[in-house]
Amino acid sequence: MLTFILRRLMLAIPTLLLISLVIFLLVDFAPGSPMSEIPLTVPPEVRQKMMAAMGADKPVMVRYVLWLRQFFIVEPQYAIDALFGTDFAQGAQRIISWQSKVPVFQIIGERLPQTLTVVGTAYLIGILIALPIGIYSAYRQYSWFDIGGTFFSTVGFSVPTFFTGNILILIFAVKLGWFPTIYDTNLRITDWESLVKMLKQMALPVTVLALFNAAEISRYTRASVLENLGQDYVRTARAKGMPERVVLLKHVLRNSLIPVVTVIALGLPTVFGGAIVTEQIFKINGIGAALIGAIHVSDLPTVQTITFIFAVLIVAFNLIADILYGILDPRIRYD
Amino acid sequence: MPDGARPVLDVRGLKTVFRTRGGDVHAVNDVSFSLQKGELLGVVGESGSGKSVTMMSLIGLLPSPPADVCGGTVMLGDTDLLTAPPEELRQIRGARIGFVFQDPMTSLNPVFNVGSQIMEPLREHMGMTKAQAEVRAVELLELVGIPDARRRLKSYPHQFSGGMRQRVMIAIALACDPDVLIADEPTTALDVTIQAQILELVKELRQKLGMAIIWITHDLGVIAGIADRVMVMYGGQVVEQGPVRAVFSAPQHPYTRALLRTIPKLHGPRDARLEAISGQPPILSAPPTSCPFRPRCPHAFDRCAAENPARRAIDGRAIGQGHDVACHWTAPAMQEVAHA
Amino acid sequence: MTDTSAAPIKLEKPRSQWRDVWVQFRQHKGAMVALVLLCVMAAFVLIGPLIWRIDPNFIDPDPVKMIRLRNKGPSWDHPMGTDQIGRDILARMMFGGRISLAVATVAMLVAIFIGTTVGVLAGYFRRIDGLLMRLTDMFLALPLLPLLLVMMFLFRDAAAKVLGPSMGTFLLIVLAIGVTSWMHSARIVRGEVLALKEREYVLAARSIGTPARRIILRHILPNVLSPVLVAATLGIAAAIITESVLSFLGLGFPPDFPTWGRLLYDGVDAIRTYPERVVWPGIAISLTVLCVNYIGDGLRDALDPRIRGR
Amino acid sequence: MLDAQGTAAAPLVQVSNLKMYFPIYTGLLRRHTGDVKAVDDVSFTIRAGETLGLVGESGCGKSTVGRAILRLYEPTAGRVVIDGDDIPALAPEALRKKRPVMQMVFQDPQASLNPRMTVADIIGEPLDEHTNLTGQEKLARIYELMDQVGLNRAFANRYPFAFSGGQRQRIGIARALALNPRFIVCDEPIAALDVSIQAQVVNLLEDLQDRLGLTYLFISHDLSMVRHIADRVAVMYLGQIAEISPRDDLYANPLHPYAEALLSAVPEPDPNGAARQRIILKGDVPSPANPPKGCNFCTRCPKVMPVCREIEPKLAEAAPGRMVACHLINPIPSTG
Amino acid sequence: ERGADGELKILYYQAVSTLNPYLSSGTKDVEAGSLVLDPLASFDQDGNMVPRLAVEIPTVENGGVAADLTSITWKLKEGITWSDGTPLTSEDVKFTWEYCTHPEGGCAQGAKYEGVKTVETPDPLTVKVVFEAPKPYPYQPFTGATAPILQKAQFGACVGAAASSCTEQNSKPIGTGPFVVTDFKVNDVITLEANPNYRDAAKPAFAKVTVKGGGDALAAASAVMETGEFDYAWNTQINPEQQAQMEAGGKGKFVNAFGTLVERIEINMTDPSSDLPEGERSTPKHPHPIFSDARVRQALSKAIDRNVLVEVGYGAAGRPTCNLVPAPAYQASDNTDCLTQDIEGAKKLLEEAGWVDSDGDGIRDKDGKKLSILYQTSVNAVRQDFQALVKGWWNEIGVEVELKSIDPGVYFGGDAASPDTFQKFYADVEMYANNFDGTDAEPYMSQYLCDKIPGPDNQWQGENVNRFCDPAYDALVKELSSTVGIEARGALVKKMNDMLTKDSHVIIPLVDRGRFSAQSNSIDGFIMNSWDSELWNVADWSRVK
Ligand SMILES: Nc1ncnc2c1ncn2[C@@H]1O[C@H](COP(=O)(O)OP(=O)(O)OP(=O)(O)O)[C@@H](O)[C@H]1O
Ligand SMILES: Nc1ncnc2c1ncn2[C@@H]1O[C@H](COP(=O)(O)OP(=O)(O)OP(=O)(O)O)[C@@H](O)[C@H]1O
Ligand SMILES: [Mg+2]
Ligand SMILES: [Mg+2]
Repeated sequence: MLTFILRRLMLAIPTLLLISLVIFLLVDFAPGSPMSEIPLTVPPEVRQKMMAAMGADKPVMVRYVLWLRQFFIVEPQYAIDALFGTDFAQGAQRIISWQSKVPVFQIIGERLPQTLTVVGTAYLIGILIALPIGIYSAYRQYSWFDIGGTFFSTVGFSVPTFFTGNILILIFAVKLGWFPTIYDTNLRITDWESLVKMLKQMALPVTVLALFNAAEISRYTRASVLENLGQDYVRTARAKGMPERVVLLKHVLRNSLIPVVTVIALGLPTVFGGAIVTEQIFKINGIGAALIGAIHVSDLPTVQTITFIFAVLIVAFNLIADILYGILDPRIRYD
Repeated sequence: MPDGARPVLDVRGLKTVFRTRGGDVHAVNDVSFSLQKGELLGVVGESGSGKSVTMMSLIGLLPSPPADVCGGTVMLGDTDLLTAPPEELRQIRGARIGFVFQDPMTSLNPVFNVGSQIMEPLREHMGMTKAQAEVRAVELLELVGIPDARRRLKSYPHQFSGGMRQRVMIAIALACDPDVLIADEPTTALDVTIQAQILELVKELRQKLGMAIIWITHDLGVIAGIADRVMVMYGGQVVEQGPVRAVFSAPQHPYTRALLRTIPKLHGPRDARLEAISGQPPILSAPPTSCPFRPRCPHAFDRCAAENPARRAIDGRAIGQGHDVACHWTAPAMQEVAHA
Repeated sequence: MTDTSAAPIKLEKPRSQWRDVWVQFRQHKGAMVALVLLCVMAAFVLIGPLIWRIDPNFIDPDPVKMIRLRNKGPSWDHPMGTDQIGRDILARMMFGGRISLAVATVAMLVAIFIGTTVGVLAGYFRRIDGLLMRLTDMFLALPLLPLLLVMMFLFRDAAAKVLGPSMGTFLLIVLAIGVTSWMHSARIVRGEVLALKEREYVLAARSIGTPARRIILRHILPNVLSPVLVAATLGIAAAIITESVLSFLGLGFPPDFPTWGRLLYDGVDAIRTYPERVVWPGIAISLTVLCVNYIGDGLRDALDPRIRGR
Repeated sequence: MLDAQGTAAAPLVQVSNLKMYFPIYTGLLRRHTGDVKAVDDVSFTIRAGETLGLVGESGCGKSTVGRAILRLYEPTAGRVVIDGDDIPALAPEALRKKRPVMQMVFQDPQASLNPRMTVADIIGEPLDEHTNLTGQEKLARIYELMDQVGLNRAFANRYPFAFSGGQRQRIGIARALALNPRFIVCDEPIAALDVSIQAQVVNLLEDLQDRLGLTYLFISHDLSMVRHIADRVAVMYLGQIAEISPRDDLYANPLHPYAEALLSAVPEPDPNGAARQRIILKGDVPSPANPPKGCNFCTRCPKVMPVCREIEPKLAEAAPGRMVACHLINPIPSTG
Repeated sequence: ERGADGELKILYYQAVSTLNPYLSSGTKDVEAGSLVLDPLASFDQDGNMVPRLAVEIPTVENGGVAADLTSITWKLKEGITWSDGTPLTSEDVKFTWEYCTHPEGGCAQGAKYEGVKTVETPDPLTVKVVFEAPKPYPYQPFTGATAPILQKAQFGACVGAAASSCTEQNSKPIGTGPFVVTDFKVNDVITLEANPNYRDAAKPAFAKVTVKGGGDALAAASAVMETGEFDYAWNTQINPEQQAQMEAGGKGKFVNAFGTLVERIEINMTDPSSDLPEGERSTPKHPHPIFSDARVRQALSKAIDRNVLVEVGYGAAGRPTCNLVPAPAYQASDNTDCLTQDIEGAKKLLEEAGWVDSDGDGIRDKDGKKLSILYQTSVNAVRQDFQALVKGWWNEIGVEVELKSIDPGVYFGGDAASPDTFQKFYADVEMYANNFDGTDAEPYMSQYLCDKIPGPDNQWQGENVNRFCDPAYDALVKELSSTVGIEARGALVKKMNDMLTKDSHVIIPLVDRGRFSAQSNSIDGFIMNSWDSELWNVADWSRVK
């Protein structure tokens, strides 16, 4: 198992390097420039100078190597410094956003909490909704519950979040005034009241995302449970006289969850990556919103760094999914 | 009950129909048999003849829908299993009737260790504590001949070979000292040498524990080796039933005879050519009005088309007690098929 | 063998096979309802404009009339109402449906084609498996937006020159969506192929001397059909939405080309004032996806001879 | 046909020192650290028109032998000469050309037929690959083959699921026959079939052999069936051949203890024969990745001797026409 | 009383990315910066200059501006301290100039300090700005929210290349303004509190300010007007129906003020044909085959109904205009000719120009060439509506129109490698809006000089996007640069404005777009300003009791 993990990690290094290069070239090559937000009143010479000050006029390979150095050497040093109060970094230049002139990792640090709370909660709730629905509709295949569930999840897939999100805002925030429309990222939970506030502002985005996630996961769960219900060991369990509850929730579920858990694990990077559309609709200003904003203004260091971290997460969770598979399923051995 | 004691299990007129989209499948038609304490009943018949469906109908293991057990009685002691409430039936399964399935590779849950799977019925039916169940599980594993039982409790099914898994299955079935053990082709998936081990084990256990056993198989050789009585099924019906020796030495039904002839022998003169049963198995889309074996039967005559034969006794004893057959044709003297 | 005995069987062959599929398909109630609905939808977008002859971009040149015609609710003249500059929404829905359905179908086909190809190659040929799967990882990790921007930027003019502006854009959009959405089907297909490859009938084909190419075409591909169908149905939905996002970003069709996705986007903008405007495209998209989903289910069953035989 | 009879005595298939190892890679660098020795140094010959039975427990390498002979696996070592050509040494195109000579019938008739192809397509596939027949001619040949294996021509457009196991196996046989092969590997062709149908298939195989002069390698674990069909029988254990003997000799008097145990374990449908002495082997077959030292049957052998755990017995002629690999039968020269 | 009114919640839907206006001149950043930083003088709602840190506005009359126009001397108010308690001195002012003019600093406001030779500090409260040449308009440096004073003590180490890595300084600048930053989350939210050392002891009324970002104009408007979550939302540009609906909510009101932002169609005077070799497309080498005739340009302008455009797109936030410079009054031309649509007149003009529909397909042609044009703009709902409407009118006069919309990041990004920037202008006509900083139009008008035409030589960075080139115009620009006196300068600007619009129609102005923001009814003291930061008088805001 350990060698399996190490091996995969080793393979991941060249993959990630390649991915980082491709992303860099891609983002650099994309039309658009960091100057697009600068008002037209600013004359061209000044714009030129601003570009030069950011180093944006250097050849792309030079910038890539610089970024690599900053990402893999300088930023970890800063991280260590911050943790242990050391001074390895010695003021070396960090990865700085072209748009805001703030270190990209600081932006990520500011953005992560809200993304994790909202998207993470939504993911969790989505799973919690999806599992019972998936299990029950498989158990009662072709029942009304199942037909309804299938319909619900298909619609869940096909209706975009910008649609559901706006409708929810219109009804529950504007018309009914139950929830705020704008997410307060400064809110700290200190007492009962702020907790209620927090829950209120999370309610709508979490609902939208949870519905979307639930739709997807419930499909997988249903398929998986269906497949396992037909297995011989289910018959064995019944022949042993186990109650249906035990048969379904112990024997079938444990087996069915193996593929579902990997699907869930593979979806987890999106929790960190944020839900771009939903974050925008509910003004959550999480990672997703940061990324899309940075793309719009061609803030290359930010786009590159966030995307690359995302790529790392995808590769990592691919590995984690494989490992989980091995842990959950005793039949699978890695060596 | 003219003969012997009261049977542990008594099945009368069992009927099972699968209601499918493509129409009904009459998988089991009017099957009756009984099982005495300590007796081993072998059930043979070609694939699809309804052996498994019959046994699973008894204890409500068939998924419903599509299965519909629509007739008959199944008396286990004083309880009619077909009318018993589901909860009571569940209490009987695993406790009074043990089941061993064909494929040891898939019949054990791959993600739980063997110990917990053995302990499950113990705790469910016998109300044992975890510790008690564990002690008993070790006993059971030792009983079925798995060495180093205590350590093996923690093993997962995939860490066992096929033969060992089948032993585990048997251990599970035996866990609560059932009155009846039903084994549905328990050795078909195994190698001959392993099969021999299992057969030996069953013989031994039967002597030790004295339970009644129903043993389903394709393999007439296995039946010959271990069974007291044999029941031959064809097209969802019992076509012949009787003591093993009687049936093997004087088969009455043309199907039984054909079956015995298709099998090449390991010893004795080699046949130049095997005898095959030509034709197709019956389609069970309607309750038979004629003999289901008629299209393949060398002895078929008019009556076979007009009337589905009822079981009739050969040796004068009651149906299900002695040797009986469901055939209009009367077999000639027995030396014709007897083994030389 | 004489002709007389061969002929009737030969005659029977093509007909019976497809009729079987059709017969089985007809038994799937959901699929049949979906098929009828989808046909209605297709008729709506294809034949509709022949009957409802209002130009989707027609704005009354007379400003006074135009102002009066803006933001109208449903009426006999405009069954679905008009938009903020007085264009007929019914006509726009019809015209937009043509583009959306065409883009979605073709883009989905492109994605499925790439995904299946990569998946089959990776699953069948061990040697390139690692490479292709890392490639898939890479595409999963790539940021979609810059990728699309770059594609459009690089090829828009060239495509427009060769194929004309609308065909060029169409092709590019379809390719862009296809190229960025094949990864999931590739993974699924690969897994399936890994299992299929070990089936005895593939071994049998090898023992006959069938080359890999034909083994893939004849024995592997038809049997990965069902996961591919599932991916395809999901792909249609995704493609419609992606197209709308592209249009929204100015990467799609020219701004005067209505598409369902764009109408939906515009409708969401006007959701407070004219909520009905978001409903039409919303229903159209969801209904299409639902229909495709059910048809996919039915087709999967119908194409499988085992299920068909029951 | 005449040809086949003319060379009846000469070996059609000559397998020498065939090894088929499946490599095991472990560790960080995927280093080759061991092998599953599925087939370890197997040699035998089959004369034209003869049937060689190959028996043994599951996992002992029977299928692997069959597949390696036909080069469906790339053998690790050894020569397989079929009809004059060394199969493992052939270039891909030459191998393809050679394929019609040697064919295979598979164990699971369900799994070996593509569920989405019609019977005509399945039987026609080899014709597509190796002949340039027109559609008419091809169809004619397909019908001819269907007649040969006893399938009704009207079934040509049906799909495999619509057939019984025996019929499916006939389709598989028809496919194997399509190119007029001389040698067919039958890999447990009856194992998945119902007893009442097994006989049909075996009879068919025998008929075809008589008519077409075919040569069979008949792999099976059903010893009574092998007794019925084979001329000579090879008993395999854990990747190696324990004994090769003419059929009657083997069944009357198995020399190798494993062959003896195997034969005794077969249940006989004769309730009177129950008195027969059974040899019940203890334990399970060891893993081919880690075979025991010395004789690989030594872990289960009822007659094991100390020497068996040390030295691997070689296959040697023990009686005319009988080859056995056992220290009991071939006492090793004391010099070692 | 300072801090008595609790928290003020402000919404800038385009989130604030830095508080240092010298590093980003994005309006949102500049305006947020104005909560903290002060210039020497700013502009009031009428465009008049009002002193802020300075005692008074220097003029030639009061001696503050040298008679030869080569220098201007500002006097700082006494006793002003930075929020950290240290006194503001002329050294800080001088430092600000040094900071922004450092060649490696990438200062976004470099244009404000153009022509400044040196800044002298004769005493701690006196600043003398010396110009290289006489400056008829010497008020550019240190005025308006775009050029506030930075604290030398804080930014001393952030000059030049170090400017962008001074994260702490850029996000929490120490200022003289009414508020002090306590927390800054990039592109998200800024928290500020009242400056304890603010020069007016009674102000600001609010103890705390939150400036939140994210969402879009509609959501921003809704947050003030419908849900009341915020007190003020910037730039709530939404369509008129929605304006009406939201105002009905009664929680707040929209406020607008008109400045110099004009939505216009620019006409390409050069040939953008893709058949031309790269590097010659849209360059003066090839005049535009259709638009070289002024009558065609005029016809296009005549066919447009600007009133409809305003009604559809802007409502109260816009008004139709025929001028490039719509304000302030002293330099705005009074041309209103174009305000009534004249389809017939447009047709006649085209006919005169020889464009007739000879093949009856509804599209005019001349010499076998169709009157067909490509019309591009950025992606934006209102602009797309405008495109559709204008296309309709132009179709009506027999002009075929192909539309194209481009992602704003690309369109306005100025990336020389992209074919889709507005400077490259690979289209026949294009639409966007532009304005100028402050009240003086001189730099704005000089954009249309011949030598400012974008082209391969200057990496397509010129500002003369329509490639208008007229020596007479160039001469006027030169004259303006040496003309003193508001009236005279105004007259010149009017003349130039007319040359570009009324006379030549190379620019077709459409809508004079005001600033349009939403204000909660509970806020008092807000005065909308289109010449400076909208938050220019935030110190005077208070909560309605
Ligand atoms: N779920 C089902 N739906 C419809 N028909 C069924 C179903 N299960 C079983 N059958 C039918 O019932 C009949 C009896 O099946 P059963 O499994 O009892 O046969 P069997 O004798 O056990 O055969 P085998 O030896 O292959 O196990 C068969 O014809 C089968 O097709
Ligand atoms: N592709 C493979 N990779 C690794 N090991 C293999 C492979 N194929 C077969 N083996 C191993 O080789 C050994 C022999 O397998 P083989 O299939 O030849 O056995 P068999 O005698 O045909 O058994 P059965 O009766 O079950 O068909 C087994 O231990 C098996 O696990
Ligand atoms: Mg069965
Ligand atoms: Mg095998």
